[in-house]
Amino acid sequence: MNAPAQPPAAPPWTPRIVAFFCNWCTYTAADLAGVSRLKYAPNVRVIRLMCSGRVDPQFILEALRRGADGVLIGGCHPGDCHYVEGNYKMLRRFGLLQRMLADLGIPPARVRLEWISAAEGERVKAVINDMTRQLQALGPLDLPGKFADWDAEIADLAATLQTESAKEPEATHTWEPPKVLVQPQ
Amino acid sequence: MKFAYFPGCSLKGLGRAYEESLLPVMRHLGLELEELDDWNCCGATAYMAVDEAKACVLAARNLALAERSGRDQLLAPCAACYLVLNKTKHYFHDYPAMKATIDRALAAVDLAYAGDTAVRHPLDVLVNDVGLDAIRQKVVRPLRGLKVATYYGCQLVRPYATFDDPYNPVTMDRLVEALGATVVRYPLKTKCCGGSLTGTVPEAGIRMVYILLNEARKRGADCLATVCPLCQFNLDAYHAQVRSEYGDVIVPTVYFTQLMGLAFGLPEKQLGLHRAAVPLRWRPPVPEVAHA
Amino acid sequence: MVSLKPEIRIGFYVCHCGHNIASMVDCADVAAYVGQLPGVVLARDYKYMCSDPGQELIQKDIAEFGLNRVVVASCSPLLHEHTFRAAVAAGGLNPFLFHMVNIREHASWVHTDRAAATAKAKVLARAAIRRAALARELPQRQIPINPGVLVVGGGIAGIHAALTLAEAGKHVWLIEREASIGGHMAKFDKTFPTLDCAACILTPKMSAVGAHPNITLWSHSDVVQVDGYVGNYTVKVRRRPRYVNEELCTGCQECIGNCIYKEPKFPDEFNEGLGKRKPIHIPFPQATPQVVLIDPQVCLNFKRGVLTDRCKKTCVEACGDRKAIDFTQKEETKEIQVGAIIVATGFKPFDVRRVPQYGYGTYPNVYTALEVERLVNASGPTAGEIVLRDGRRPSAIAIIHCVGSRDKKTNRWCSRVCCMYSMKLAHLLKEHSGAELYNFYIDIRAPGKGYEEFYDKLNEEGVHFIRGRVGEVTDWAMIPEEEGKLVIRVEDTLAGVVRRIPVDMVVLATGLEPHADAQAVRRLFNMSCGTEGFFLERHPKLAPVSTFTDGVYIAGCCQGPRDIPDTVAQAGAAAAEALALIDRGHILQEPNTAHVLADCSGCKSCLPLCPYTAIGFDEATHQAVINEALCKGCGTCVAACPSGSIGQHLFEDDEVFSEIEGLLTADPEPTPALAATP
Amino acid sequence: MPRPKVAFYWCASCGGCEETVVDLAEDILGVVAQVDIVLWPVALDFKYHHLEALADGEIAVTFLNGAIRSTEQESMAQLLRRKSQLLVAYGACAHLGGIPGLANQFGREDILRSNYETAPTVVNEGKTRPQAVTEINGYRPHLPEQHQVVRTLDQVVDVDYFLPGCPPTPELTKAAVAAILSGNLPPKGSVLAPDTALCEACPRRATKPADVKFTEFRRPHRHLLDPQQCFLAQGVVCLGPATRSGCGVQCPGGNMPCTGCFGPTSRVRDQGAKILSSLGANVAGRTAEEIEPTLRGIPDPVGTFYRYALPASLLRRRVDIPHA
Repeated sequence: MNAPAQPPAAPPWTPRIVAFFCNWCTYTAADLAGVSRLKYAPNVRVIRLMCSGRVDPQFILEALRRGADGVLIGGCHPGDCHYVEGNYKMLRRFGLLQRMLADLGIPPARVRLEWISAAEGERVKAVINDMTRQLQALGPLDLPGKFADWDAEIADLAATLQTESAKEPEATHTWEPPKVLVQPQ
Repeated sequence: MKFAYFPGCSLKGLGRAYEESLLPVMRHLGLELEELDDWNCCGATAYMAVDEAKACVLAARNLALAERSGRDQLLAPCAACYLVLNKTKHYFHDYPAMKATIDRALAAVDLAYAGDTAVRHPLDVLVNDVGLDAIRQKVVRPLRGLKVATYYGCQLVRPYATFDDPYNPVTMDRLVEALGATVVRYPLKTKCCGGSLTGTVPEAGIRMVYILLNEARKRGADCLATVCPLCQFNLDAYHAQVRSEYGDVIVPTVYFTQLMGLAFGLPEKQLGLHRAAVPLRWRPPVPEVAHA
Repeated sequence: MVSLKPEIRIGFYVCHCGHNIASMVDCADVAAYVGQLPGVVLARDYKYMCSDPGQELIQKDIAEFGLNRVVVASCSPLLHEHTFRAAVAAGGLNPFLFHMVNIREHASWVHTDRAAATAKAKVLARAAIRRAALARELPQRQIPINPGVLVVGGGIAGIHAALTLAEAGKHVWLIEREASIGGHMAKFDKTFPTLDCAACILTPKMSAVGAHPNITLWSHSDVVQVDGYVGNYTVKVRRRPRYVNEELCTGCQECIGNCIYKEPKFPDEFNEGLGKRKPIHIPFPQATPQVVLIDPQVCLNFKRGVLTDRCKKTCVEACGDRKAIDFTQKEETKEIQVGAIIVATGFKPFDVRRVPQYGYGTYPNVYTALEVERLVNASGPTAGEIVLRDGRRPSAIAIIHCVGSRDKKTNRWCSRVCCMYSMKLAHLLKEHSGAELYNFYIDIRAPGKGYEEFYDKLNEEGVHFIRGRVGEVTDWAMIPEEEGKLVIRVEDTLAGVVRRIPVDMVVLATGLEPHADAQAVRRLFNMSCGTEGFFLERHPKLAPVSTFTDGVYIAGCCQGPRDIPDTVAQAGAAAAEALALIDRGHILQEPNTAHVLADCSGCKSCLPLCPYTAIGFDEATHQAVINEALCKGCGTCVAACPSGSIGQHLFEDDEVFSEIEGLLTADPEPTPALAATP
Repeated sequence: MPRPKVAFYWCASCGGCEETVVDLAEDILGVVAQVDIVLWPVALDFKYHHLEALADGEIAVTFLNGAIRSTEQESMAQLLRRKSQLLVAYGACAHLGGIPGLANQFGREDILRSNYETAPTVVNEGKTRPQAVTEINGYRPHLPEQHQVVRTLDQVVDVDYFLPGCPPTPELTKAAVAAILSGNLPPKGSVLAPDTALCEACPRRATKPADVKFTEFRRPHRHLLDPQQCFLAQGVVCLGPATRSGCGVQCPGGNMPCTGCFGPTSRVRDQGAKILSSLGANVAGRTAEEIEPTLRGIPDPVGTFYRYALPASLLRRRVDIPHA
């Protein structure tokens, strides 16, 4: 590769998808897609969990907050869960989570739950491509950027007050739970 | 149930007996047909062969009109119209380029097509929506003794097998049996009727007509029942040519709606049976009045 | 942000996998990028990490550089995680301080843009590095294995597997749905290409099963429930009543001779309905077990399956002192404990009524291949004479290949055996009837030992081969010679003409399909199915008889169409896999179990969520307790604990959070030094 | 030895936290005797310049309650941070954003329009709104401006300790003051309450069966609630399992379910997501059609699960509000 003379223009924006795939069905299906050399968009980054039932809604929010434009959850088809019914538990959370996300301004298309069996490599490809297309149409979610925008009002004020020791808030700063428990006596 | 109704050119012309029998039969079963206002050519026949995109645009205008009429189902009795309208709907959904062409063309005349209207054939509606039980209840003069070869032609179940098997459709068989007639096994039920060959390469077209008529006769059919005006025309109008080539083979060809009308006891004048070159002379027996 | 403790020393390795990864991912660039991440002591790229030198490299580095975490970016962890864990353990590290990144199946093989694939590999590696920093040492747990094996299905696959295991001294329960074992092979006349008699080679094996002290054979039975896990399965088997006591019946069949029905009257399943049987019957002469059974649907002593006691019971009289006939027999459910399961449930022939254009059911002289197997069989309904349903003898016979195979409208797959069995039937039919034989084929597939030679032999015998998919079988005669015949309409694609060929008999070479209840069986054993419904092997090449459930193996046509030699080979392989498992005596359990933290508040939210009832409630401490022996590691309770008081080894919250964070911090640019390299 | 200087301040809050200080009753006298109160606007009249006159770090500890939603609150938080050795976020609003934090579901413009124009009780024909700077009779009075986003205290300045609760109980307050005065301090950043969920202390815990499956969520104002039985066993949403203990189980004691004011345990990053996960997973039903009617019993998931903790949640607020 030759170093370009000019710094290259920023590549066009493409969505970032974090996927949580269950070990037994969807992760295996993604492996099958690979073995079958199916081609799909490179926008997805897969995290392997043992079961879709392990997908803590906190993981989904964390992914969005860290800059994912969409989150894909893949589990076994209803009735096929390796752990009998972990996927039902995910399904039960999912409707409520979608409603809550909608109330917080995140459209349903950004968080998707799909049942993909170990044999459905084609479906992995189709879902990822489809979701990439949908997110492309929705545009960036960019929560880190939004957090920085929101917190600009703090930084601006600090500047006008010239409180030189004022703490600059971190762009993605949120409340972190403290580490130690205290029992009051 | 209310349907938008697309008659197409045939049902206003050579195939008017089809419309004449269809409308009273549907009305008799409580189905309302509302003829599409300002409909145009469906796009079949030569259009489709010359310029597929233009043919689809023609069909799409009718689909758009149907949507504008507020009916979600469009009834197309002519098998050719039925196929082209269905094909256009499929192309619209499957091929973005065709969708763009259609959108552009319709926009030029302030129309739009969303792609939702269901295109239905009356045979499908009668058997699968109305149901054979409801039809049986309306039969007052069962077609007892009439042997019918059901003939579906090429377009009704192919390539879109929307409501029946593409190789061995049986919907009309079940309907005709519900009317009290006997269906003869007719292996040529989806073979070509000759289509436009009767006009362009007559020796081939006439031979096809002969094969269909002859097989029906061999199997003891009193008539052929069709769903398509072109089939009816080909099988009906060329008896003389068949005779001069192959000898006399006389089998009348009727629309399935005409058989329904007969069984329902509708006035014969309404059914257009007289319009055929080789009309069906057979009439269902008048049921005996039960004496106390 | 996770603070990396100073003692974290990660070694990172990116595998080229020959060209598999290296062709689409710049491995050196990935290594250079990861090398600069906090906590990474060294980062290397290497041609084949899973090779011995690759593994030795890791071990040497652990010693030399004091590595205490190892991350390998290569193929799927489902393929090689155990390899690298073992390598790391041999190097002296706890195996669970290893983490794997999948940049082959999930990157190099599925993307087409090298820059994008490389960037993705870096991101995945970065996430793994963050996660690995949090990895904890975990103990490896061993669980003993029950040495018994369940074999489901008594066709040639199940028979061969059961005998192999029994010979090795393992106890086998062989469960068969039909009244006799033997499966489809028992119905075949001859086997291709050697034309040896199927019964002659199969029946000795059937008898061996019946007589083997290590085999418990339960026919006329179904597996209804499977619980437990590898090494420790509890299986419930329903034994349907045959109304004949298996222990007392000697197989003398005097009862059949004395049945109140003097003549056989009911369609005989074994002969595909071409022959007749009585209500009390034995499926076929060599049936195993040699025990008769009564069909309560037609026996006069029952009415629609319900006992009426209205028959004279001449069969009971004939049985006499043996008292084997028992009309009061009830369905029984038995429970057995096994360590491994072999599923060999076979196939279902394609239902030819789905292709109405071939006229099966309309024209009596259209046959399925399996019917013809019985028709040409000397012990079949016509004693091997080719007599058609209408009593005629054929002078021309058509065999239509690929019925329900290689067809988008029915089944897309090639059924693998039809070409060969069609040729076998052509040979046999010609031999038995002297008729002209026409094969209509798409391609002749004869890839086996002696198979192509068999095709040559048939050509020499004068059997006709016409290349073309048959359009229809019709009785529409166009010329006098066709009257009364079945006409094959076909495009002869070699001659380039549409032909009409009149014949007397048509044989449909039906394809092989999964059983109608394959989905239910799959769920029973917690297996996966391909989209077409055949059971899915763990790996198409390297684990062809394993499934995704440990301890459950598959053999024969339930995994996909195959011929007898391949089926037997596969059954042997499945038996060997089961033996290897059992003889190890124990299994190592993945330590991904859930555990309750000290701060559990006792809210009981987790209790109903566990499908294995692994979570109990300690009334003394008022806290949930997890029985790690029962926990299978799904993590559902972990996700649902409202106060975050349940953890999961290998999948702790902080590990997953760090992985998410690693995936999403700003995407890496190409490492500058390397990007500039020409 | 001079007595340590102590400050109390309130930002976006209801005043309830100040009440708690008063609720210390006679115990407050002991505290007052040991400290020198340099700022307590609710009780005593101090001015900004009194505060500004103090040296940096001169105040030993500041208890600040209320969320930060205006420029004045922000600058006071920063000023107090600078002047104090210890800054304690006092109460749910400073800790998690609290009830004012629910405003993060809306944009500032929506809120101002509602409050000054469209609310049914408002008569404001001129649509007058408070202005940051106005010109009146030659004077230019300044008013604080409202932020777009409601924040927890630690999203604006560095916080040493958190006292949770709406409001914190007198007992927790006393314990905290005692710990500070004695110098016996836990690690910085600690929440000064137990790290176990409320059920641990709830007298109803024993009445919860092991197999609660939700087929219906019942809302407390529409049903007569059993005074002894676990609320979840009655099908009533209770945030106790997802909420820190330490409040004295006051709401369940008053026959009302916990609404979560103490916030999550240290092991949880997002209180709402966790209780959603737990309640959701335990709903009966296997298809979306079976599950949905049950979940409809929670008509406002954000308001239910993040009643006190929306600004502290992972998403912080409704994310699609344009700033105006």
